[in-house]
Amino acid sequence: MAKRDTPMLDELLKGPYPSFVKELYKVQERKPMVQDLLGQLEDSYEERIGHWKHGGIVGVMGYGGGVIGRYSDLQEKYPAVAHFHTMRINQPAAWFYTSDALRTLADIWEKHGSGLTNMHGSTGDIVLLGCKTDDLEPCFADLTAAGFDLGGSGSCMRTPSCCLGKARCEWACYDTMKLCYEFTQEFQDELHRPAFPYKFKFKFSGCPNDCVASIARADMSLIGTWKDEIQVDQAAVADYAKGGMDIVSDVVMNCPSKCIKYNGNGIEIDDHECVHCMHCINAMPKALAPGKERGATILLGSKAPIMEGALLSSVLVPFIDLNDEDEIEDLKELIGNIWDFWDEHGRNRERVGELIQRVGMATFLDGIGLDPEPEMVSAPRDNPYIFFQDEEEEEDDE
Amino acid sequence: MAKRDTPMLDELLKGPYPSFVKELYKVQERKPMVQDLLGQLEDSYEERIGHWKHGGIVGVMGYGGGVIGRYSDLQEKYPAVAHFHTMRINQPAAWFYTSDALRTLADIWEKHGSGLTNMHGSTGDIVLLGCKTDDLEPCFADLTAAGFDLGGSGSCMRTPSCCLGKARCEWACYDTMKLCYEFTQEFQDELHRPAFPYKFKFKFSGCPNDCVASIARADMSLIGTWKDEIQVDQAAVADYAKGGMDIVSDVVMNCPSKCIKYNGNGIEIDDHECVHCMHCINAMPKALAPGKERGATILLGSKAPIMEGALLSSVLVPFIDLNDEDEIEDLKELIGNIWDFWDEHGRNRERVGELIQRVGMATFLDGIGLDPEPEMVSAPRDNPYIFFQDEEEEEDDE
Amino acid sequence: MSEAPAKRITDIGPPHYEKFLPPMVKENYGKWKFHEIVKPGVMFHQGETGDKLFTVRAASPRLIAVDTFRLFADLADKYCDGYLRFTSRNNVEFLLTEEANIDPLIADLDKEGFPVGSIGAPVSNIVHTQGWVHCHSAATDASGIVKAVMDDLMPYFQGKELPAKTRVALACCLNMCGAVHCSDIAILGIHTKPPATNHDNLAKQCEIPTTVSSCPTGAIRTADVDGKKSVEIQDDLCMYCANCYTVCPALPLNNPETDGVSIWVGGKVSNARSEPKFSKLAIPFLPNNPPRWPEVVEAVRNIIDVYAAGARKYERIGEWIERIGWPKFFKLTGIEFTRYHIDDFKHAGWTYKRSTHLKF
Amino acid sequence: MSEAPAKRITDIGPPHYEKFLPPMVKENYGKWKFHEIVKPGVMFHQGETGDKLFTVRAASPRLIAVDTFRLFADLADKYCDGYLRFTSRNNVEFLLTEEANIDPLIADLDKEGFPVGSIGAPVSNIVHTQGWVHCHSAATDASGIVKAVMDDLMPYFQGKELPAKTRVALACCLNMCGAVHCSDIAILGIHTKPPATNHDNLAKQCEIPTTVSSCPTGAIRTADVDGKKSVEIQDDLCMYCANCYTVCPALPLNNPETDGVSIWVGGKVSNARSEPKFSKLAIPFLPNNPPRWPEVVEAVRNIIDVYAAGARKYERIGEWIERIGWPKFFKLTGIEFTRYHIDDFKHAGWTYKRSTHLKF
Ligand code: SRM
Ligand code: SRM
Ligand code: SRM
Ligand code: SRM
Ligand code: SF4
Ligand code: SF4
Ligand code: SF4
Ligand code: SF4
Ligand code: SF4
Ligand code: SF4
Ligand code: SF4
Ligand code: SF4
Repeated sequence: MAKRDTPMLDELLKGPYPSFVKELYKVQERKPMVQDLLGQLEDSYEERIGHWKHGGIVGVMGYGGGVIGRYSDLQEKYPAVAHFHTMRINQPAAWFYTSDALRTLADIWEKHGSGLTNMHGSTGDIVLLGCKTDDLEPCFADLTAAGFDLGGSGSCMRTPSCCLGKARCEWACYDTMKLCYEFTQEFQDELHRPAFPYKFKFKFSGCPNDCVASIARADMSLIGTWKDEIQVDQAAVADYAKGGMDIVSDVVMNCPSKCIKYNGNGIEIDDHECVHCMHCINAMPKALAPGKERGATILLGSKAPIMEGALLSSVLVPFIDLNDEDEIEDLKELIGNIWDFWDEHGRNRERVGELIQRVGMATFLDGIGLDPEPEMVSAPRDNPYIFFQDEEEEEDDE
Repeated sequence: MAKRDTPMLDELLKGPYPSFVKELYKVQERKPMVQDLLGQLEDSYEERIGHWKHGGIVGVMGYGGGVIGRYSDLQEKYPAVAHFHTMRINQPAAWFYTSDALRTLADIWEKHGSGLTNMHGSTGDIVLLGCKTDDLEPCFADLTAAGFDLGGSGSCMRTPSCCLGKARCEWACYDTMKLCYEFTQEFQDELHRPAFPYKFKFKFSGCPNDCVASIARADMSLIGTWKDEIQVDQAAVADYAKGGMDIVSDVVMNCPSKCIKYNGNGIEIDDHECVHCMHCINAMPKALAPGKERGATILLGSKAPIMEGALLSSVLVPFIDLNDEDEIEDLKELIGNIWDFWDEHGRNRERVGELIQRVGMATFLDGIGLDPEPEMVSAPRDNPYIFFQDEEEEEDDE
Repeated sequence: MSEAPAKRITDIGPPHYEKFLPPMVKENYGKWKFHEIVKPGVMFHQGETGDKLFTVRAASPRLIAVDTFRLFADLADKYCDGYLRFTSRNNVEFLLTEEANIDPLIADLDKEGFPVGSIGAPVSNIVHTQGWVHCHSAATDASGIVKAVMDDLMPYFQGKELPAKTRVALACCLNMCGAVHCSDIAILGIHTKPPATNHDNLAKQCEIPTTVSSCPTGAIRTADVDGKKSVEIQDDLCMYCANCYTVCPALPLNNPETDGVSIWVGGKVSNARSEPKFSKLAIPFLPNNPPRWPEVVEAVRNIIDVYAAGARKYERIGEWIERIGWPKFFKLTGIEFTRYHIDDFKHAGWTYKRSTHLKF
Repeated sequence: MSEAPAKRITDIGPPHYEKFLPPMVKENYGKWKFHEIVKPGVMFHQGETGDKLFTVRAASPRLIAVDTFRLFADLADKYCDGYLRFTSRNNVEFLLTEEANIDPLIADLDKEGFPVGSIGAPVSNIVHTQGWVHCHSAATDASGIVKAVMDDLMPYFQGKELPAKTRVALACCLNMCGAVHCSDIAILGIHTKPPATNHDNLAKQCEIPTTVSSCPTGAIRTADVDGKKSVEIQDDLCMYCANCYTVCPALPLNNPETDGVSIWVGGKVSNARSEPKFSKLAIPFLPNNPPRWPEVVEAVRNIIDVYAAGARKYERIGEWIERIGWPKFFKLTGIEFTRYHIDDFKHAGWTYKRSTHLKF
């Protein structure tokens, strides 16, 4: 039993949705940490205020991140949560597991921590919730022995994540899982040893539906797309119509670039006008599919609002064939250039997106060695405040 | 003849469009000023640089504006344009004249100035181009004797202007000319004696077509609109169709809120969804007309780019019945409040639109005593940086 | 940090995903032809070969105990050769090759309190954050509100119709770890008063220049208080962003009376139809009212009800509002439009209505 | 200022407009039913009573001599009882009640070099400013370019078809007196180098603090030069806006080599169909090449030709570009997209492409 009654939390045992309080109850009898967590949380509910504080840096040897230090400000009342750190464990790509893998993780976390987890954290990690400082290193040893490693925290490359892509989705325009895994391995050092001005996140989505929200939540968003014609199976279109679908109002009218015609017989798409929004394909998955010349658009810079307001990623490379090893190498080089420029010019706690806003996209492009393209902007400037370069500078750019 | 050859300017005598050089030639024989103007301008054409400078303040007694002082920087070469000031004369509403009025102006300007004018300046004034300092006062005396007065310049209310509205347009939703005249008279003091932080322009357009570009060029834009149903003459609609108009592609497809249906027989408008853009009415002037409950939307703040970038006016009062004297009085009071707030909080050379950007629309609304309305924004804020007021402040606002 | 073991393994990265893929997935990798939603919570993907992979998706509170790992593992062994995954919205998915196993699996999941849904349904799990369970800067709890709201939205999780996907997210402070800034409905914990200042500890706990420069509005300046080096906050410049608190624990913002929840609407992430959009402010402040935050539950439900009644098929909340216009959104939902809705941050001017395109 | 006369009349405002309205206008004031365009340059408005008022609109260079006042007055007397007006784009309009007078009036106007057009035609007069004729801060001339461009666009002024109204405007410096910021095609004089500094005169001619604070980018700071109080301009921060020159004549910007013309496209003012829009940068720099600025004439014509070939009926240039996308605009016109096109001013972030909605 918890040290104190938890009448407010117990209210949250009710109702059809799975209850996190029930999860706490599952372990509390064998975990004093969780008893104290329940107690402190009930206090929070009563008082309507949190009781955590951050404090000294904690972690495992040789790593600069992966652990979030957390301490109770009610240590005397709830000593078992005096330390209550989280460990971020790098998830397998697209969060696939076997039952064995899950049981292994359960065993390790039963042994070293609170037995509570987040499956998963918002960045994608397996979050092991509640560990004492002394348990961090042994827990880490058991995890690595089992083939798991820490994820990111602090000013480093953060744990990349991806949609399941080709593993179970017919729309994946490149191999998200492979690339996510490859990048994670390639940049292990950047992940574990914070050396950037601030965090840097990668998210890989196989198509413009963007099922890992990369355009809103990743410093670099790699979103699959295609260049050629949408693949159309007219017989299947006819089946949809027969099945009662109102193709005009459901599909034609919703096309943002008004480039679909439907004449009752077949569907006709003006692919040069298509903006690759996915809607028609989403609506008729059996009849339509992305084209065959597939790749991705690379976008840069999204983040949460602190401190200059939230950003969405914006187009950096309109189209890249991520199914081609050479182009992937080029991309890695570009990433290197971006990190170099950011290292040199970024302020402390300045994300890449904010850096671009501050120095200007054109200067940033010069710095990373990319040519400006009209696809990078929704419209050219509307103000006349152009900084003209000297002719020498211009030549330098070439 | 001009003092020097003007081969470059003479090139501009050619071609079908009326030539300003020809206008200069019309007077140059009797006006040494214009001979020197031609000379100096030819120099500018050769050297690709202007030769004017501004200098000491000039004007007429008791007025703080209406004259733009201008001096040649080639005074020795072109002494006749050593002084070459312009006088801004307040135009009659919507630029209507009789032949007599034009001749009167011509006589006065022949007598006192260069004989050159702009009909009209971009703000709307009659611009008398090229006057010596000593001629300003006598010219002013003759003008006022003939019923004309100066317009604005400097940090004052500038000469208001308006579209011709009810005088010749079936779409005028309020009497632009009457209101423009009334406001000009009411605010004579604000027009002639600069006492504002910067300039303030009024422009009156009778409908959303905005034929005086008020939304882009006036600190206060008064744009006619209507509240009830668009008036439809179905017989005339049928005539358009018979006449060969493709009503679906010309009208229905161009309606920004997609609220028009056309069934081959008649046209049907969902007026609650209509955003009063005018397109359908523009396209079928004989069949459609604005509704009968007419008035205007008041917008605030547009200006050219210096220095924080150009602004368009934005909605301040979504709808006001400018055909109702009481509401006009309320509006004048509101304008007084705006000027008061601007006087108190505006920086030197800060237009009202920039002031709003700086202090925030909500603070501005508090200051002028208007309640916030959702029509004032295209969307609510997307950043979480809300300045919450104390409860007392909130009560103050009520 | 404790002693490291003799032979430390480091920098191995995550396990390779191939180890965890079901054989049918490996065979059909990159060769799926189409998918079909069988019923809420269940879909199958068909490969070029004709193979069918069934997915059953169940709700999860995200905060789960290791006991639940074992439960999921057992169910996966029982019904699908031990293969399962989690989704980007923290649901759990079982990957079946035998159609016959679907219903028994669902029955077991139901029994254990993990109802099936989300696939093909308009509402999925609420992406959320730590709240009072683990974060120091939370202005509200996360898991508690999520539980209360999801209890109420359960019919939509289980397939009751809405015009389109309706993504709800929660973040317990402006850091927005849940990245709620692009959600159909976002629940955001906010502070509404400037931080307190512990002048006694400040110089010890914090680096003063870093603290001063952390403030986006320049509200913080150095000050000597009773002879101690400290900082002073100009209340009228503070917008309670907690950026200072993140770098300086001696500036606590948490306050039981004035912390609470704001509601944001109309964001989206996907590129489907319209471009991605930020969420916009709907309700500036609702009180923290644990354990079930009835005001928040009611506010979310109200928005969804009005949306359900008015939107066209495929229209996300933001798309619907853009069609009808924000004034109508406020009218239909009965939400009050206040001074707080009008942007006054950096790009405020862009949000003003710069046309006469109004509906009356 | 000179001595004032004994009895000075002041503050009388403009003459009352009623004095200048034709009788038919007074009778039909507010009672017009519809209008019809008879041919380019000619329309009639019909009142509820059946009255018909014919308008004949002629081109004007705006800069006109009093001789032309007399000419217009004579024509007005001859054909329409002395009633005429000017338009908001500086054309002149004759207001006729007799249909029979239309063609003779047109013939006289043609003879005098004021061709009829604009009404019902896509291109009207170019709204413009002073240029080298009268302004000190002009980076280019106004009237000369206008004449050259209009000579070239004359067919469109006289009725040759384009998809929609195409408003061209010109301003000779960033002050944009012609308010070119919302025009279909805008021709804008620009400087491309920081001002020179006359250290000798500066302190005499200018107030130094005002000068320093006039700079939007903070490029100006006080400096002592050879013992004289003056200012120093940091070249890399200067964007040549001339704001400092406006308050301080000792900072001249005009420069024959580096002053020139930029071209902007896609703005509009009317609320018809789409909301008003700002013009966007098309061509950052073209040289000043008097007397006929062939590069400018060619650039404007090229844009119009491509627009004419590609736009749908009723589509203004900005509406057309938004439909086809800016990348295509650059491709079709052959205009080079450069680093200068990418906004780097205050709200630059809003102009970045924040979606994957791209055409290939
Ligand atoms: C655990 C997690 C929330 C969760 O419950 O899932 C989390 C938790 C914290 N985030 Fe976060 N962030 C988490 C994902 C995110 C995301 C979402 C994402 O990655 O997709 C974002 C928004 C996207 C972005 O990166 O902008 C996010 C934006 C922030 C920010 C604001 C950063 C900014 O530039 O605006 C901060 C503030 C900071 O860095 O100081 C922050 C800071 C924090 C800190 C470290 C605050 C602190 O100093 O204690 C939180 C630790 C809480 C704790 O008790 O463990 N967290 N954080 C997520 C990481 C789990 C994982 O590794 O999988
Ligand atoms: C004469 C005129 C241009 C023309 O050829 O038509 C004009 C001419 C000047 N304008 Fe203007 N502006 C004229 C209409 C405008 C307009 C258009 C309008 O009013 O619709 C604008 C844009 C709208 C606006 O108000 O923002 C305009 C925006 C400016 C600005 C920028 C103001 C700003 O806040 O961004 C300046 C700079 C300043 O005020 O210092 C300016 C300054 C000037 C000065 C006074 C510059 C100077 O210090 O010498 C110019 C005097 C030139 C001269 O030689 O007479 N002028 N000016 C227009 C006035 C004639 C009239 O009274 O009818
Ligand atoms: C499993 C998952 C990816 C993963 O690797 O984990 C996934 C899987 C699928 N998504 Fe997704 N999406 C998943 C998160 C997302 C997200 C991210 C998010 O919600 O944070 C988005 C962006 C949401 C947004 O815009 O805010 C997303 C936007 C879509 C869309 C576009 C919907 C729209 O109209 O805007 C589609 C297409 C559709 O639904 O027709 C889609 C379609 C699909 C399909 C049908 C793709 C396919 O052919 O297999 C998958 C099943 C759909 C379903 O759940 O009904 N998926 N999908 C994620 C399941 C999350 C969950 O548990 O609910
Ligand atoms: C005479 C004038 C008003 C005045 O008081 O002087 C005027 C008069 C008329 N305008 Fe205008 N407009 C006049 C300047 C404008 C302006 C301002 C400008 O160009 O600087 C605009 C805004 C332009 C813009 O958006 O950039 C303007 C946008 C319109 C529109 C909307 C066009 C559109 O589709 O965007 C219409 C409707 C139409 O053309 O169908 C319109 C329609 C009309 C009508 C048909 C109204 C009527 O029923 O009488 C008038 C004759 C049109 C014609 O010229 O073909 N008028 N009109 C102005 C003539 C200027 C000139 O000499 O060319
Ligand atoms: S982002 Fe596209 S490819 Fe990836 S899971 Fe979603 S729909 Fe499939
Ligand atoms: S993908 Fe989108 S833009 Fe392209 S045709 Fe389909 S609906 Fe239209
Ligand atoms: S603004 Fe409207 S009312 Fe005024 S002239 Fe133009 S079309 Fe007519
Ligand atoms: S005025 Fe505009 S919005 Fe209204 S019905 Fe006509 S076209 Fe549609
Ligand atoms: S949103 Fe704020 S309070 Fe919640 S986990 Fe993230 S940093 Fe902590
Ligand atoms: S909460 Fe934010 S705005 Fe307030 S003082 Fe701290 S950093 Fe500045
Ligand atoms: S645009 Fe500039 S140069 Fe031209 S008249 Fe106006 S202030 Fe003078
Ligand atoms: S021209 Fe403009 S940017 Fe350059 S120094 Fe002068 S005021 Fe500053």
